[in-house]
Amino acid sequence: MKTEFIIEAALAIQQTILANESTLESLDREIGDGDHYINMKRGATTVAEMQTDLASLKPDEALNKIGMKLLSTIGGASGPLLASFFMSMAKVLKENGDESNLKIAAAFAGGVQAIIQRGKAGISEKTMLDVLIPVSNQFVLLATQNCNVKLICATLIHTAEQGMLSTKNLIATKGRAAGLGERAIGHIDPGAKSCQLMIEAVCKLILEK
Amino acid sequence: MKTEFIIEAALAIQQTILANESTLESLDREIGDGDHYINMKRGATTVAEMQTDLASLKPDEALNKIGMKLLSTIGGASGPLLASFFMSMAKVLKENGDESNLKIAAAFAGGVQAIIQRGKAGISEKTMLDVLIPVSNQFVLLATQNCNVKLICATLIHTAEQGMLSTKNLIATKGRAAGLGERAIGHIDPGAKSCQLMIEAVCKLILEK
Amino acid sequence: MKKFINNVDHILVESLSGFAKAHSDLVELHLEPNFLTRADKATNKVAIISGGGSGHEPLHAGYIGYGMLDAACPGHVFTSPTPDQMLMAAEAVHADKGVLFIVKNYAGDVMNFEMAAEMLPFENATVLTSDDCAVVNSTYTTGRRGVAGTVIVEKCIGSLAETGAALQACKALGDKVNNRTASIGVALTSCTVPAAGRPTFDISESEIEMGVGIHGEPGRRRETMRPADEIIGDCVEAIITDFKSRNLHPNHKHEALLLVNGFGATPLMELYLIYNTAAKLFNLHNIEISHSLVGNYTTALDMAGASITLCLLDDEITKHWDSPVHTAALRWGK
Amino acid sequence: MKKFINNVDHILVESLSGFAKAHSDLVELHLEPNFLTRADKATNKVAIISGGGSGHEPLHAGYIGYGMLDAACPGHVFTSPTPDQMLMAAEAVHADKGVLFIVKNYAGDVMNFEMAAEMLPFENATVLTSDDCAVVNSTYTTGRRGVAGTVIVEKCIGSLAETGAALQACKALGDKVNNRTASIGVALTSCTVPAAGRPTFDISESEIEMGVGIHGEPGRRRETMRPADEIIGDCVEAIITDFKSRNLHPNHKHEALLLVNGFGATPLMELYLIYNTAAKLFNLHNIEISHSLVGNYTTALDMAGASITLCLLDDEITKHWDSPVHTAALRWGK
Ligand SMILES: Nc1ncnc2c1ncn2[C@@H]1O[C@H](COP(=O)(O)OP(=O)(O)O)[C@@H](O)[C@H]1O
Ligand SMILES: Nc1ncnc2c1ncn2[C@@H]1O[C@H](COP(=O)(O)OP(=O)(O)O)[C@@H](O)[C@H]1O
Ligand SMILES: [Mg+2]
Ligand SMILES: [Mg+2]
Ligand SMILES: [Mg+2]
Ligand SMILES: [Mg+2]
Repeated sequence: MKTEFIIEAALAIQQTILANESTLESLDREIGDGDHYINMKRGATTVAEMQTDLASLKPDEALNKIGMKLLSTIGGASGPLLASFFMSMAKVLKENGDESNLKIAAAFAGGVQAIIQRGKAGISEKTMLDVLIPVSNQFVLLATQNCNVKLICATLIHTAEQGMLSTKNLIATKGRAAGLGERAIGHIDPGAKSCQLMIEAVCKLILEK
Repeated sequence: MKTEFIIEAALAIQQTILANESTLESLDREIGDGDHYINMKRGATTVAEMQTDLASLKPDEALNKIGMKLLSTIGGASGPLLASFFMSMAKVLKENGDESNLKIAAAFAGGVQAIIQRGKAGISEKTMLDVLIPVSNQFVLLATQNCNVKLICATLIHTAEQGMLSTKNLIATKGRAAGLGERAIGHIDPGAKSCQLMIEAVCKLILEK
Repeated sequence: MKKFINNVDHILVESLSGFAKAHSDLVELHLEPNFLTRADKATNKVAIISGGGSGHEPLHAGYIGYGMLDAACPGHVFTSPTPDQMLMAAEAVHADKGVLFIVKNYAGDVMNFEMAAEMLPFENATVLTSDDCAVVNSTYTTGRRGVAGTVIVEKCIGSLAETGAALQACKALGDKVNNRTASIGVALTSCTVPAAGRPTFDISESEIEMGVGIHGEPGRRRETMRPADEIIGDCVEAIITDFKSRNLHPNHKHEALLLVNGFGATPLMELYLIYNTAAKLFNLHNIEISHSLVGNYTTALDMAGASITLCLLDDEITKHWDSPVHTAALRWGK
Repeated sequence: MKKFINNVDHILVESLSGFAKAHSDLVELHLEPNFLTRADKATNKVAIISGGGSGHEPLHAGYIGYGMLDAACPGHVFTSPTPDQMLMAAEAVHADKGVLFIVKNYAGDVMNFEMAAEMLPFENATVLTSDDCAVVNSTYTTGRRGVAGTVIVEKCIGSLAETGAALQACKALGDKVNNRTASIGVALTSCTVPAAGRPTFDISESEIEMGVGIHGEPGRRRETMRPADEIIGDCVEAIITDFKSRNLHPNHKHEALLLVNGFGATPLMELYLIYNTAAKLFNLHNIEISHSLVGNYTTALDMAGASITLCLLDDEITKHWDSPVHTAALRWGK
């Protein structure tokens, strides 16, 4: 992984977030407090503006810097979770290196693990983890099987989508929707949606190369 | 004038006020604070409920009792003005007697005089006085000319209506609409409207006898 | 209309009962006629009584207590109280130094209080508040309404009365404060009088009513919605112009009290934003905001909007504003 | 959306600036990262810090001052603040007796404060407030939100801290108050987040949202509008049921504090009417309302609606509620 790619990915992420304003906004209005789009936009825009600062850094340094910046930028529930993801991912990359898909997958898994620890949530609690855990597992599996990067990306786009859709029929047990009980059913979790969008954007970037 | 008639008139007044809810309400919403109908209804209903208490009183005593009751019931600008009207009318009747149209006209004029003194307003200030002053003058004039009561009533209905309509194109210089300047033009004064309605109701009562 | 009410005819008494219960250490409620008095009757001072239509809470009952009012007479919503209320209140709280009525300048309030004053068997005087400068070029006093500045008048008179000052001295201070105070309000939405059940006026998403009254009466003009700084800029200009027309020329760093008052449905967040802008703009006119009050102090039921009130201080007014007060809505130093 | 704003991105800083200016005797504003501290740094006491998303004013900055908070960290509207704000605030106000964070129980607030706590180089502890009993049968703590009861927790902890008490004692009192407090809210209208520009939820003229959160999150259920007494009756029942499920059984004439809190657009007149009914109904459950607070203390921007909070008092809590406090929004005894 190159820092250049991280920057490209950051711009692609910003683009997809901005392009999905009304979706993200209404999802959080339905079962949350309506600020998820604003939070994600603030984070994505700030990272996009870091381009020049990031350019000279090593990939793990860049990811760590992004994580730290997000920590003081996003706020809300998604802020510390996404920040933890990037900081932990950076830490694993720094320790293990990034020379293979498997190492990158392991770093991704480390990031997801940090979200699990910070948020004390697991699968099927109607959060972003319903996207991130399956994607992480699939990513590690495919990388272990030595699949090529295009196949991995194509699969992960699908896995992310499945995970995102799976939140629709769940009762939330974590996050702001946890109080809703049955009323949360029928609504996709906003954090799951934004994670799916981000994963899709980055995977497409690779597929189009 | 008989107390019995005063009671009949009070009921007729209540009826016309209740029947004109939306007119009175919207007039005061347009250039006032929207409570004129509620105030008039409260007053009219309270007087209507005094029937049995009034029945045994002399006409001037009944009018005075009505005035005093209105004073503690209506509130707002119309309360003290209408209360003053009835209390002063009662006073003149008590002093002069009520055996002729002229004496009743004089008492009416005394009531109007009390409103002028209390409110420090005159003609063309876009208030109830634009109805009451012409009606009072006309009443005294016709009574002096010994006109019969039916002619008097028919004329006063017309005079009241003219007076009420005249407020439409005035700028208010007294009362709550005084701040409006040009914006008051085109709107009939709510107090003028309710006075016109009351005069009409009482005159019709006599005409139908 | 969606409101927490049971029956429009009972809203006033139910609300007053809640108020009296919540503040039983401060006030006592009397019904039929309705008035509220201090829980502990003050002695050896001028009795200060105010009142007016309800719907402007905490005005006036919220200002009963040490250093402010002795009694308040609440009328029906937006309708001035009746003379019997003032008479009974005066009877209950007067303490041989006379009674001072503080009355917002509306025809209805003026006449009802006037009739009470005429019937009152004690020495009495009246201060009319008329701080609203929304209505320009009005040669008639009736055109100038009493609005949020009334709170400042009540606070200062209340403070002076507490020192045992005479009736005429209290009246003089009240008149002075009123003469050095100007207010103007802006509505973003209408209020809804419960008994009417519908908004008093219609206003679109892109309009504001500049110079609105605290009963939702129309103001100077209907304008298009603009950024807060522009709206507040016009309000500040109106107040400065009003002071000039009254020959009040703030001198270098003249100290003033700035009251940013919410009409009932405007969040504190916006009121402080308004304060921020207004304070800056007044600075440009030689006025230094040394004292502040931000919140819902003279409301118009559920109207969204706010008013700005400026009072040019002098040593006497400052002293009486700063002195201890202990009421439901204003409390410091005690 | 019609609001007094210039630019949605500047509303927070402009409003905070106004707040700091209006209360310069009480608070000092620090920007980037944003936090507010007492104007005069307190010494020899546990530093009490709270914070959370903005839009709930006067929560939390309005409670900075003697007897309550040492600092507050405001996030964007309805978005929890970030750890750097808490770190800088703690750095500014800590006074060698440790730092106590008071945090409303929302995933975002909890996690951001947690990360700050982990990074903090001083002794610290956290009190989570979770008084909202709107959500029934929730076996997950995440389901129980911190709402208006937070004000009572902040007041009592602040009072104890002022005596020089140790960090763990302050935390213990906070936990106790939280455990003896329950709240439930009702919305008549939605709030509008400025950056979103449209109401958070749709609700018709004949509906209410029972159990709504202070961010406009959906509550227990959508219900049809009814007379106030019925709505308040359900709220009181919910609180009583909640106390029972927590094994809190008010004994004969158990003294309690009743807080009737407006969400931002509900007139005081209605809040006192609600208080009147609620106090009567609690009486029927062996509860005597000995202490009261009625007003806008934990708002949800411009939402029309209100919440009821009951805190079962004991001697310790009563003492700390009654003790002097001097903040922008709560002041007595000083
Ligand atoms: N404990 C948790 N673990 C994982 N994800 C969570 C947790 N709590 C909340 N989330 C995610 O955060 C999203 C909400 O983020 P956002 O709206 O930005 O913050 P907030 O809920 O504070 O307003 C939810 O949709 C959910 O996916
Ligand atoms: N000074 C006055 N002299 C005569 N009539 C007046 C005066 N002031 C107000 N009015 C009348 O009172 C009417 C308003 O009455 P109402 O709505 O009941 O009271 P308020 O204006 O206090 O709300 C006006 O329409 C006007 O006719
Ligand atoms: Mg959210
Ligand atoms: Mg009226
Ligand atoms: Mg009126
Ligand atoms: Mg949020």
